[in-house]
Amino acid sequence: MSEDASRPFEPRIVAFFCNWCTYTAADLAGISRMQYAPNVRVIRLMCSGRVDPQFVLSALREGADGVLIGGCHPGDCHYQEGNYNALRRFELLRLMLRGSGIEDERVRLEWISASEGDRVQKVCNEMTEQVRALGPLRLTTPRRVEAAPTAPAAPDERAPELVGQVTP
Amino acid sequence: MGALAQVATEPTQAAPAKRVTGKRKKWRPVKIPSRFEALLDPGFAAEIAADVPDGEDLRACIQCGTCAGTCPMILYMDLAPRRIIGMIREGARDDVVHSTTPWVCASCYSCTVECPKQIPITGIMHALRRIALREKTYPRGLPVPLMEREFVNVIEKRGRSTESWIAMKMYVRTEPTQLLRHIPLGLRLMRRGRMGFGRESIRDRAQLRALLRAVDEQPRKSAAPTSRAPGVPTPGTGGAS
Amino acid sequence: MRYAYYPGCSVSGTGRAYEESLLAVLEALGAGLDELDDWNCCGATAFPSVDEDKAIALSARNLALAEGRAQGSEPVDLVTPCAGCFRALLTAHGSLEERGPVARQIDGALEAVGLRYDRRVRVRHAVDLLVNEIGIEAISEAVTRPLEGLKVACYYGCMLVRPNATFDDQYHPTSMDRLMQAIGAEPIDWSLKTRCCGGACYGADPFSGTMPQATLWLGHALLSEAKRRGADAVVTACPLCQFNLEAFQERMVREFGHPIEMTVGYITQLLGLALGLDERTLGIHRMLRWHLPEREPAAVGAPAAAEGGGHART
Amino acid sequence: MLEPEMDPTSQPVSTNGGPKVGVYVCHCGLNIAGKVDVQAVVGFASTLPNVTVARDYKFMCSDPGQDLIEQDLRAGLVNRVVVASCSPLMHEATFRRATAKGGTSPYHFQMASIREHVSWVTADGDDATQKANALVAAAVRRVALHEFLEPRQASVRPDVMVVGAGIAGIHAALTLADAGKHVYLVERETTIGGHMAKFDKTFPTLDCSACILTPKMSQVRSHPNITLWTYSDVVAVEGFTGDFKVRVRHRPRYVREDLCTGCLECIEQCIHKQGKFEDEWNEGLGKRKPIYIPFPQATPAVVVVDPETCIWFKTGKCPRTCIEACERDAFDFEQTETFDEVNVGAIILATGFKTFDAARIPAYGYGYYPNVYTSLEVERLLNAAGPTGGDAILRDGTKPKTVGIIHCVGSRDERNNAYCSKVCCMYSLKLAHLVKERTGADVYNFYIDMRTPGKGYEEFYDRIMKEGVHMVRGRVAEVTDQARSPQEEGRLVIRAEDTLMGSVRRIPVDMVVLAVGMEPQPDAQDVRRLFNISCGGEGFFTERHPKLAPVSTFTDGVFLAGACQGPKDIPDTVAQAGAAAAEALAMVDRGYVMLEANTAWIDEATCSGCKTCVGLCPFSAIAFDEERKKASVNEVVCKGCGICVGACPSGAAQQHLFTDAQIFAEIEGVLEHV
Repeated sequence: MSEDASRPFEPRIVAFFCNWCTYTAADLAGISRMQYAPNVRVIRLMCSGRVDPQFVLSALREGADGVLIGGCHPGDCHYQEGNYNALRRFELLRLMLRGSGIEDERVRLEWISASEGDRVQKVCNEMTEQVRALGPLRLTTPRRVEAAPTAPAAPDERAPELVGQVTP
Repeated sequence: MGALAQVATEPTQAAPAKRVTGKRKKWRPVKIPSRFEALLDPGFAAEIAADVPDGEDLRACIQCGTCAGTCPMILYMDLAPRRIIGMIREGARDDVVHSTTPWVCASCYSCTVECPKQIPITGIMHALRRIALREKTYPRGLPVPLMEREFVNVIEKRGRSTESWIAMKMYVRTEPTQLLRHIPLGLRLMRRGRMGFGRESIRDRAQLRALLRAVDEQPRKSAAPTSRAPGVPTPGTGGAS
Repeated sequence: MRYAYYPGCSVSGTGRAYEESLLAVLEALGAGLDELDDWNCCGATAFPSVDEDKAIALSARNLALAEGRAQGSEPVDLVTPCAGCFRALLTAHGSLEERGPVARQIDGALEAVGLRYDRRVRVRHAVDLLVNEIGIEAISEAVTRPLEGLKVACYYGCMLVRPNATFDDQYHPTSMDRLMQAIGAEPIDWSLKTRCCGGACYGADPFSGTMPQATLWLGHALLSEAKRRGADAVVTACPLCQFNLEAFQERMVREFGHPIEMTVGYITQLLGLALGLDERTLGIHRMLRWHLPEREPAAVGAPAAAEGGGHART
Repeated sequence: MLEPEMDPTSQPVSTNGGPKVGVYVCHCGLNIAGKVDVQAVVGFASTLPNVTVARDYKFMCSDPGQDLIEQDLRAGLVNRVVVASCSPLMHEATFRRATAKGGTSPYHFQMASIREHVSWVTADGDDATQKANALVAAAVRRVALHEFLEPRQASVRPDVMVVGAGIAGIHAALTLADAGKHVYLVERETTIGGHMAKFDKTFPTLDCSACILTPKMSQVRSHPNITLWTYSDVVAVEGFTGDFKVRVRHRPRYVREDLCTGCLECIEQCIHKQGKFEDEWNEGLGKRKPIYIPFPQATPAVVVVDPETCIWFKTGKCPRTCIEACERDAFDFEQTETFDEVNVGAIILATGFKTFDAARIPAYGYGYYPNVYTSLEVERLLNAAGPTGGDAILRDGTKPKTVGIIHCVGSRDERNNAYCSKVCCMYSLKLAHLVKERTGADVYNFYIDMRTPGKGYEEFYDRIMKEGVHMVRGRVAEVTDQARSPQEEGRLVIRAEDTLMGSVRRIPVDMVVLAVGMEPQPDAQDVRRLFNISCGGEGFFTERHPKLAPVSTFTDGVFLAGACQGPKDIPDTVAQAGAAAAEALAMVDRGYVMLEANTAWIDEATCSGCKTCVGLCPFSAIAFDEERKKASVNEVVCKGCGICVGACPSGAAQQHLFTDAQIFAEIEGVLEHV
C-alpha cells in the first residue's frame, strides 16, 4: 500500500473470473505467452453468478482502483444461466456505484470464452489504461489500509459501510 | 523504356501477338546472384513494417504466390510481389529498393484483398516507392517516379490537378516525341470540352500549404527504426539500370 | 434529399460527362448534390507513394469541409462519383477513425489551420447512393424508356470494392448489374468485373504515357472479353476507367490486333437514357464513340414504357 | 485418476488448532524462476501471518516436491498448504492428493497460479515478483479459513453413449462394446459410416474404403452390446459425470426398422420411374427417388421415405405402389417422432466435420463454372457405388484431358480458416493418382507447401510425383473462363504463380478439383452447449489439455473422438477413438467418481425464508420447507456454481471452498501487499 508521490500511479485491479470460461482463457493467454499489464489480480470463482456485489464493494474499499468481472458468453454458462444473474446484479451495482460517484470504467463486466486468450490480454491492458487515466479511486469513506488482523473476521463484521445490501 | 523492354521479354502468360516471337535474338546468361549475409540488412523488415499499417503481417508470408498470380501487371515486374516480400523479410534491401516492381504496381489492391495472410502488399509497394524516392534509387528508365513528383508538386501548389498539364510536362521531360503522337487525341478531347488548358486551382491555397506543412511539424507518428546495415556496397543491383 | 458532393479533379476534366449525367439523373430522381466549397485533390494513388501522411491530410481537409455541413449529431454523407477519390477518402477516414498516432498527427495539423474533423462523415460512392439510398425500386419505377435488349458489361474497376468493400461484395459485386437490370438492360456475366484497367495507375494521367504497353494490354483484355461475351457497351463508375477504356481503342488494336469498337459509358448516362433524359444533358456528345444498337421505341420500348410510365405516375 | 484420496490410516493433523500454513513456491524449471524471483517470494511468504513453513522447489509436481508437502504435514509443521505454481486447472488435483496423503483434508489446500497468470504474461521481472507475492498472500489468507471437508463420491452408470457414427464413433463404440459395456450409438443420418463411407480409396495404401469400413459397420449392427439409433439426434442432456440423462429423438423413416429387410423392392416399384431428386449422399451429382437408401451397404439397410418429395405426403394422392411391393408390411406412413431417454455414465462425442464451402472463394468459381468440383464430389465420381459408377467424367459425359487440383481451399487463409486442414495434401495426391489412373488425364497439383508427415506418406508423395503428376508450387489466384489464346477457348484457365519457376502460368484444364478443408459441423456450437463443453476460436471442440488430455473435455465424463476436435485423417481418428473409448471405459469400469466439494449449504439460523435462492438454482437443488420457512440445498444435486450464494440477501447461503469469508480474505490478500 504505497501512495508514494515519487512513484507514478499504478492502478490495482481485482478480477473475478469464472472457472470455466474466463479463468481458462487467462490460462490460455499464459500458455500463449501473451504479455499484459501486471496490475490485474485474478480471483477464481466457479461462476460469474457467484459474484456478490459485496465482493466488488469490498475490493474497492480495500484499495482496488478497479474491478473486472469475467464470465462466459451469454448462452454459454457452464451452469446454464449464472452469467445472466451476474449481468442483472452488475446493472444494479453499476447504478449504485454511479450514485457514489464511481466512474463506469472502474467496474467492468466482460464475457470472455475459454478460447479468447487474446481478449483477456486486450481487456486487462485496456482496463489498466483506462483506470490509470482516471487516477486512484478516492472514496469518501476512508479506506482500510492497515494490515488485516491475523485471523480474519467473519464476513458479517465487514459489511461495507459504503452502501447497503444488494439483492438481485 | 529500357527497363520495360527488358522485363517484357519474359512473358509467361499467353502474351499479346506481337510479343510472341518464339526465339531470342541473342544468347544471354541467366544471372542468379549469390548473396553474402553481410550484404543483407536485417533491419529492413522492421523498417517497412513500421511504415505501413499492419505491415508487421509481412513476416507471416507463406510465399504462396497469390499476389503474383492475381497481379494484372506482373508481366512488367522484375521481381514478383512474392519475392519482394520474401526479400524484405530477409533484408535484401538494396535489390528491393532498386526494383521496378513498386513502380509498375497499378495500386489495384488485388493482391491485398486476395492475400491469404492479409498482408497489405499495396501499402508495402507505396512504402517502397517512398524509400526509393527518398534515396533516389527509383528506376531511371520509368517516367512514373518523375510523374508522381510532378503530381505532388502541382497538388501542393495548386490544390487540384489538371490532367493535361501534368501529361504535357511529363512528355516534355521524358519523351518529347511521344507528345506528338497524342496530339490528335488531345484535339478530339478539346473539341468535346473534355480537355482545356485552364489550370485548376483551389481558392485557399495558403490554408492547404499550411496544412501540409503542419503535418511535417507535428510529432512524428513513430520513431523510424534505426537498425540499418551500415552502407552496404552491392554488386549488381536488381531491376532497372 | 441533398448530399454533400465531392467531384474530384478527373470528373471536372475528362470526366465532365459523368458529372453532368450524375447531376441530371439525381435531379430526375428527386435528389440533389451540393458541391463542397473549395475542395482539393484527393491525392490519388500518387500522393501516398510520395508522402502517406500528407495524402491523408489532403483527404482530411475535404472530410472536415464536408463535416461542416453537419446538422446536429447526424453524420454527413459525402458522395463522390470517382472510384479513385472514393478510395482515397475512405482510406483517410479509416486511418483517422483508428485514432492512432497518424490520426493524432493529422488532427494536430488540421487544428493548426483552424480545421477540425470529428469522424462524422460517411464516404459514399455515387453507385452506393443510387442503390442503397435512392433504391433500385424507385429507379425502376422512374424508368420511361427501358433499355430493352441492350447487353452491357458492368465494369466496377479496382477501387469501388478494394481494398475495403463498403456497400457491395468485394469479390463479386452486383450493385451496378442490379441497376442495369432495373432499367431493362441485360448485364452480361463476366469474370473481369474488378480486374484492373490500368487507368488509375499513374496518378490520374489520362494519356497513360508512363507505361503505354501495360495499360493497353489490360484495357484490351477487358474490352475483348466484354466483346466476346456479346456486350454492346461497357459501363463504368469511374472517370479514369472510362477514359482509359475509351480513348485508346485504336492503339490497342494497332498493338494487339482483334478489332474492338466498344462504347464505354458512365453508368449514369445509361440510367439517364432510361429515365428519358436528353442525350445532350447526359453529355453523350462528349464521348469519343457512342454506338448503341438501334432501339425502336415503338416496337421494343412501347409496351414496357407504358408499363413503366404507369409506375412513374406517382 | 487424479482425485484426492485421504490416507485412511492417519488422523487429521489439526482441525481445530490454529492454522499453520506451509507455502511451497515452484520454480517450474525456468518457467517461473526465469521471471519471478522465487527466493523473494519465499522470503515474503515467510513474513505472512500464520505461515510456519515457506520453501521453494524446482518442480513441486514431481514426487520429491509432493513429498515435501507430505512430510511437513506429517511432522506437524503445517496443517494448511499453499502451492504457488501453475494453474489449478493443471495440478490442483495433484497437490490435493499430496495434502491428503499428509493426513489432512485434501481441501486444506490452495493454489496460487504464478505461471499462467504471472511469469508467462508479465514482461518485467519485478512486476512479476510483486504480482506473485500478492497472489501468494491471498492464498495464505484464504487457506487459513478452509474447512475440513471430506471428498465426495458418486457412483457411475455402466453404459456409455457415443454420438456420431462415422469411423470415430464406430471404432469407439466397438471398443467399448467388446469390453462388455453397453453402448448407445446415435447417428443423425440414415446410415452409419460418415465421410469415410463416401470415399473410394484411402491414402497412402490405396485400400478400398468400403472394404475396410463395411465389415466394421455390420459388426456395429450385429453387436449385442450396441444399441444403434440412426436418423436420431440428442436433444437434451442432464446430469453430470457418471450419471447423464440423455434424451434422444428418432425421426420417422415411415418404414419400420424392425421389419424392413433391405430388399429395395419398394424403391424399384416407386411411382417415380427415375430418380428425380438431388441425392445428398452423392453430393448432388446423382438423382434419387423419394424412397431411397443412400448406398447399397448402408447400415442399417433400411429404406427411408423423404416426405419433402414423396407424392403421398405432398398431395395425398398416390397409389403407393411401394406398400404393395413390401412383403413384410414394413411401411408406416403414420410414423411420428419418438423419443428415448437413457442414463449413461460417460459420453463420447464423435460428431465429425463438414467440408469447407468452396463457394466462399469466388475466385475459384465453384457453383459458377460447372466443371469446378469439390474433392468430396470427385470422391463420389471415383467411387464404384457413386453416380457414374466410378468414371471420372464431366457433367457433359466427356472425360477430362487435363485436371487441376487446387490445394488449401479455405485453409491457411485468414479470411476463411487460418489453420491447415492436415488431410488435403494427402488426399489430393490420392485423387491425382486415381484421376490419372482412370482417365489418363494430365494432372496438375497446385500447392503452397506439401505436408506429408505420417507413416508411408512421404513415400506416397514420391510415388505420385514419379507417376508424372505436375506439382506446381503456388496458390491459385483464380479460375477463369476468359480465354486469351486458342487453346484456352472453351476451357477453364487456372492462373497461378509457379513460384519454383518464378513466373505466372495460365494452365488450361477441363476439370478443376478444389481440395476443400475441414471445418467444424455447422451445429457445433449447439452441440457444445448441449454437452456443456467448449469450442476453440475456429469452432472445433476443445480438449482438456492439448497434449496430456487430448480426448477429455473440461466437463468430466464427456470425451472427444475424431475430427470434431480438429482436422484429422483416418488413422489419427481411429487412434483417438480408441483412446476416448479407453478413457470412458476406465471411468465407468471403476464404478465411481470423486466429486468436487464446492457445494452450497444454507445456514438455517440466518435463513430469512425469502426464497430468492430457490428460483435461481438452475438445477432445482434447493428445496423450501414451508412450515419452518427455511431453504435447504440437496448436496447431491448441487453442482457448486454459487449463484444462490451470490444472491442470498441474508448471507445464509454459503459455498464450500468459496465462502464469503474466504473470498473477502482473498480480496484483502491480493490488495494488501502491492
